[in-house]
Amino acid sequence: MRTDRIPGLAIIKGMAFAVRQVFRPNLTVRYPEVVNDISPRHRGRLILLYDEAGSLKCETCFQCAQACPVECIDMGGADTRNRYHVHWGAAEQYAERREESALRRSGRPVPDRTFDAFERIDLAPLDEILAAEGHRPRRALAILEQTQGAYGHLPVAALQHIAHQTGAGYSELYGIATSYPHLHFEPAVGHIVRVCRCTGCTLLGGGRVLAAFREHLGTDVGGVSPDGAVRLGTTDCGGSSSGSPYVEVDGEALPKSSAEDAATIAAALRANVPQGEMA
Amino acid sequence: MRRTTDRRSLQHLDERLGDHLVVPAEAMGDTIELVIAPASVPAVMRALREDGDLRYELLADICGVDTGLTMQVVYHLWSPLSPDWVRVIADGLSRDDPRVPSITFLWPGAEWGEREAYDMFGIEFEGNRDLRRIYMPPDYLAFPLRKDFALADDASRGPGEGIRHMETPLPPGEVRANPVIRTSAGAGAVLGPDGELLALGAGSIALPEAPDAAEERA
Amino acid sequence: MTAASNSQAGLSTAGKIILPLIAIIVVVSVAGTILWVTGVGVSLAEWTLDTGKANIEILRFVAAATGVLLFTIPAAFVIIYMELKIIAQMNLRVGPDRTGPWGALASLMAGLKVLSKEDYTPRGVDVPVFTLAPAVTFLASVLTLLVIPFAPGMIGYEMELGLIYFFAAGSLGVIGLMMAGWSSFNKYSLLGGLRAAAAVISYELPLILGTFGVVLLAGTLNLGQIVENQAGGIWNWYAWQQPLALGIFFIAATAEAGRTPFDYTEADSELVAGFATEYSGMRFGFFFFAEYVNVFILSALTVTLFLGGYHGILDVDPFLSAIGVETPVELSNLDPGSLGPWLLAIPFLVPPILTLAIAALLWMIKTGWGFIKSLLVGFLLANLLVGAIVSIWALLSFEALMGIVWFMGKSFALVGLFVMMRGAYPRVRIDQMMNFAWKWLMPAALLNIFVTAGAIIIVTEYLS
Amino acid sequence: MTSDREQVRSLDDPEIMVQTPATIYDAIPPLTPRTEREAEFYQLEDGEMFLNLGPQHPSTHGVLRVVMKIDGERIVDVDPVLGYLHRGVEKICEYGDWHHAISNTDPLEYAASMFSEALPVLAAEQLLDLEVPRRADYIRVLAWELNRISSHALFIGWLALDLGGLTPILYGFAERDEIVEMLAALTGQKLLFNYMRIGGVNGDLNHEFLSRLGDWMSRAGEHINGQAKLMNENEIFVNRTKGLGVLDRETALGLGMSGPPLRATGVPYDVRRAHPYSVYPELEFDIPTRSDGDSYARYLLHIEEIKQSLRIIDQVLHKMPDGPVMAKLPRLLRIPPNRAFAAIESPRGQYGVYAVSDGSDQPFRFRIHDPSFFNLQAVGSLSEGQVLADIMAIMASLDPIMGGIDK
Repeated sequence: MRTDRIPGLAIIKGMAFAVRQVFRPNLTVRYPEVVNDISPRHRGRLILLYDEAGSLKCETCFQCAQACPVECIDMGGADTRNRYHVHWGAAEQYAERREESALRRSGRPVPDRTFDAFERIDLAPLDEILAAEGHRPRRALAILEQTQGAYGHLPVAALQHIAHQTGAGYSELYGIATSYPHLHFEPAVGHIVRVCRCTGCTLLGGGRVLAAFREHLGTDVGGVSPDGAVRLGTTDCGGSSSGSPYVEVDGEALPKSSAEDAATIAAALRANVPQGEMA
Repeated sequence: MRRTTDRRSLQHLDERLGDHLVVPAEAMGDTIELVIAPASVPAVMRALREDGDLRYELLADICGVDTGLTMQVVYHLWSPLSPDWVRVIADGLSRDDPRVPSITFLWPGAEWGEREAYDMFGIEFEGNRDLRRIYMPPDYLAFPLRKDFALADDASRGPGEGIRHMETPLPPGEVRANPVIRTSAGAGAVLGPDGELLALGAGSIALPEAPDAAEERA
Repeated sequence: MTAASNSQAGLSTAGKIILPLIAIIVVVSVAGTILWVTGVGVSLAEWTLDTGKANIEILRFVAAATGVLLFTIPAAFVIIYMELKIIAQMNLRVGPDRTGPWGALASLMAGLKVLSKEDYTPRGVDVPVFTLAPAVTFLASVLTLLVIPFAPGMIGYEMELGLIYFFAAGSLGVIGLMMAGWSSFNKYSLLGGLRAAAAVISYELPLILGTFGVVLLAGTLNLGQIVENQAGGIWNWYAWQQPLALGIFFIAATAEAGRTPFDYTEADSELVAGFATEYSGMRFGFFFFAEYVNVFILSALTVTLFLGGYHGILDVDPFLSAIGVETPVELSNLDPGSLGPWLLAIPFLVPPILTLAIAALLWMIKTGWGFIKSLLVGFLLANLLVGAIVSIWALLSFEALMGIVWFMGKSFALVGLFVMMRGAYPRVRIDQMMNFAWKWLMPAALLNIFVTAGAIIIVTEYLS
Repeated sequence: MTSDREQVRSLDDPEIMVQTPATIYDAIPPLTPRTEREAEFYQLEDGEMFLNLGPQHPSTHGVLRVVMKIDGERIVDVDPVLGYLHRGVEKICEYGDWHHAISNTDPLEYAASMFSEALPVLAAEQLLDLEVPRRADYIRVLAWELNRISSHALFIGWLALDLGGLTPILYGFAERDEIVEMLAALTGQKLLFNYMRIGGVNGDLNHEFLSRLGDWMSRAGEHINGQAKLMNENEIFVNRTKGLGVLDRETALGLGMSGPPLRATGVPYDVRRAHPYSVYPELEFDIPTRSDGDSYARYLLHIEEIKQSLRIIDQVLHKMPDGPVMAKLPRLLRIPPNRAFAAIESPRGQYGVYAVSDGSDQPFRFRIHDPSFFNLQAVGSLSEGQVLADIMAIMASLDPIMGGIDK
């Protein structure tokens, strides 16, 4: 039988040693007050140089990004007409694409196999939207909303085209698209009912309204009713729920909604009655 | 570079494995190189490992190589008796269906090495209990380290081809038809339309073809 | 998209808060004056007083429970700060030093951060059990403080079976751990919960058997009484009569509190975060507090049972009577007249001397403050100090003040020992731990009981 | 040759995520087992369950996923899944020239990057049959041994951290920071030094490096002795590691292991002595080995190796010749067609590279043999029947670096 020896002297010696360390000077360097001296040969500093006129010396010619052996330089630049348009990022693993735009020549994107699988969409309306927004990545949300208006939903090919044109990363746009409830990837379905779940509305009975919708629409939050007519979603009323839980059908708010008329709304939507006649 | 000092193990290897060798054993600097046909891999490796005065019991490395013409599997062994490596090259695997017997029955540790060679080159190791992809996702179709797997990203085309010539833009939807395939047949080798070798270029390292590979090609 | 906003929403946030308050104040004051004028208020007050006097016991229990609950929060903050600082010093690090002087507010900031984080309920979780688990764990560990005597008069609730109540309430905590582990839809927390169940039961036995020796000696389960028996100097503490029991109790206490080297439930390098993997926000805060309150409670119980509770090392009374101050020092019988001329000196000399002393101290220990600034802070601290001493003295009799000081000192010393063990030791494997409990701690505890019982029989029967 | 792309969707294809929201309860159908081992592993008897020691776990030393079949706390079978950190370094090295290979292999074994960047350098020199100036060789050995000590200090810290001890990791980092700041004075970087060049080293020893080295040598290994004092005889640590993950000579050789795990089983295989390179033949130091091959032996071995490295540094400082630090090399390096296998003794074992050149200035094939790739295989056989907590101790004692394993 393997008996464990009663923990003897070594444990107490270990503790004594550790306690003696308490009285030794600490090694941490308090960074903002005390700055460690950097050796003259330090190669860790990435500095963009300014010329004597005070403007940036770099003219985004990408020579450094191309020459970097480990391809760790990710650069973006604006051309003379100040459109954010040229971008050079590290190639991802093996077969990923990278936009070829050396020497500020608007090269064709190398065809990218991972996106071949999506159905082609007509990019004309999307190009108008992009031209209207001036290809500025800061306007990404406006572009996405107008694209949803034009196509009814956000096709992945459209997202890729926006990413290519404005230079914002695909994953960035995907992030923006998925973080707003009113933007969705699935092709448009009849109507969308959204119930607010903030604390105010829940106290005012939002939970019962949502339960009623779940039961009448036969689906949970985020799903589509069995006959495919209505999608149930949640939203946030931003504190403006005055007196009754905030319910929104296809974007317009419904005044004074309660659990009972949730049933009528659901039935009406399923029968595809236009919004006007609803209670 | 250290010259191979002990001639003794060179002769010993020659007469011990003579029949399997395609080319007589050759001392390249600090390594003794044996080129064998894929079929005789188990016999040669067992001999190298179990022979009393060879005792190459440590498997230093196992890897696949795609020379553009044939596939190779290269084993490096070390024995406590002599400081030199022994490099066993199983050459002449066809590029469409590369097959070689596995050596996991001698070294269980070769399992992952063979899985990596399969994952990167598509070399089938018969007898390996667990031959599946080790690095790439399970549903990945291509074999990345093969020479015909050109990186779609043009920036990765090496500076080797001299000054980087301007890319003529392709019309949209076009894919570069015949990406430059570098083979061990040396720069300037003449390749047929689907990559089969017509003439060796200068400075080729293409190994003399294994006997059976030659008839199979003829 | 913007909903119609009604009048109440038009106010600014401050408006939303102050408006209802004003309304409440107006209503209360009007109702109060009416009641007082018509005489109904007076009878109402008398009625409440009578019912209060009738069941004083319940009121006392409720007051004690809230007092204990409120005490554990600052105690937990102090212990967390001690842990951060002591382990940092052991690692040759500085530890927290940005929030407050020497990082004193670090644990408070951690508490606020945990409060502000969203406590997220992942999908697939058994919601009622998931939300109740932290409450069970925290309350189980807090309620055990009711029976611990802090000072001669100050005990939450004087129970005859104090020790049994303590272990009963204490072992509820493990149910909270299992609830957490079982209900969060995560294999790691399941393992953490199961480990908690298996290990705590196998360490509860030596913990309880370890205290039998003291109970036999003290002859009672009432913790207040046990501490009373250890009055006098350090030599009649039970630790000297029960050394083996102290060792067993301490080791079992580390396992009960889940502290390194028995850090099995929340073994971060194996089970990610053990049972608390899926918890965030204040729910995790409750588990975090429960662990540290557990550490304090177990060290407090060790002090109560073995180290003489609120009794000091030396009995102060003989010395006091030697220098003419008869004990216990009641504020009433302290005759200021007897001081004579010195009476004038006190209000004029003591404050400046104290201020200068503290200012010099602050100025010397390189806090980088100028002399004037340290003078100011010195004055402030001096007043605080004097105020505190006088007020405590006034409130309590002399030995109650000393009682609290001794009890807190010993308890926090033991907590420091727990913290240092966390810094210095690796973690014991779970089966080694169980093996150790059943094969070493249990026989030792039983042997201790047997020996103590035998000793008592011999002493009472043959020697006296 | 690659099959054309019919409608097979890759798992990380955004379209899949959008269309099929997986509800929490219907398990994603497992891939059909493709090999005999996979079929045998994905069979669950009653009472067993799969537990993912997932890619994101506090003690997997990087991005490694170990699918464990556990029965309660006891591990029945283990299947490590690699590839989460695979960057295709070998493919990228084939597309950069020989000098690029140095920067590409630098981040492979990032805890001791002086060794991983020496691979392309030694390979190219062997292919070119190039004679490196002796001073450059001595500086290389100095840099290697310093980096070995800093890597071993980290190993001891990680082993203690995986067993729950909080203090040794800080002492390990204290020792490592001193060494790494010294190397930063020499090479300019703290983690990925990028200091080796084909034909020599990037810069000669400068005053700041020598002065820091001088005052460090006086208290070299002081923090590591602190770690040893805290852990060597500590019963809790000894019980957790002694007799755990025992490897005998045959299985270790069979698995192709190298480095401390192999030497702990008694095989004195150290590339510095087995296949001498650089100036190691002129230095005398011995190769510590143990015989019982468990985690505790591997831990003690690391401490003895640190003492040997200190001995080597002393000798190198005394014998340091003067002269140039770089050999003459053409700007555009085209290596004639050749094959070479260059190996180096890194803190984790035999780190080798099989380089094939074809006359152009790009490597034709650049195969990297990483020691922890083969050492990690031992986790499979060692952890059957152990408790869940033990697999941490076993993996920590094998000291895997995922950057090198996944290449």
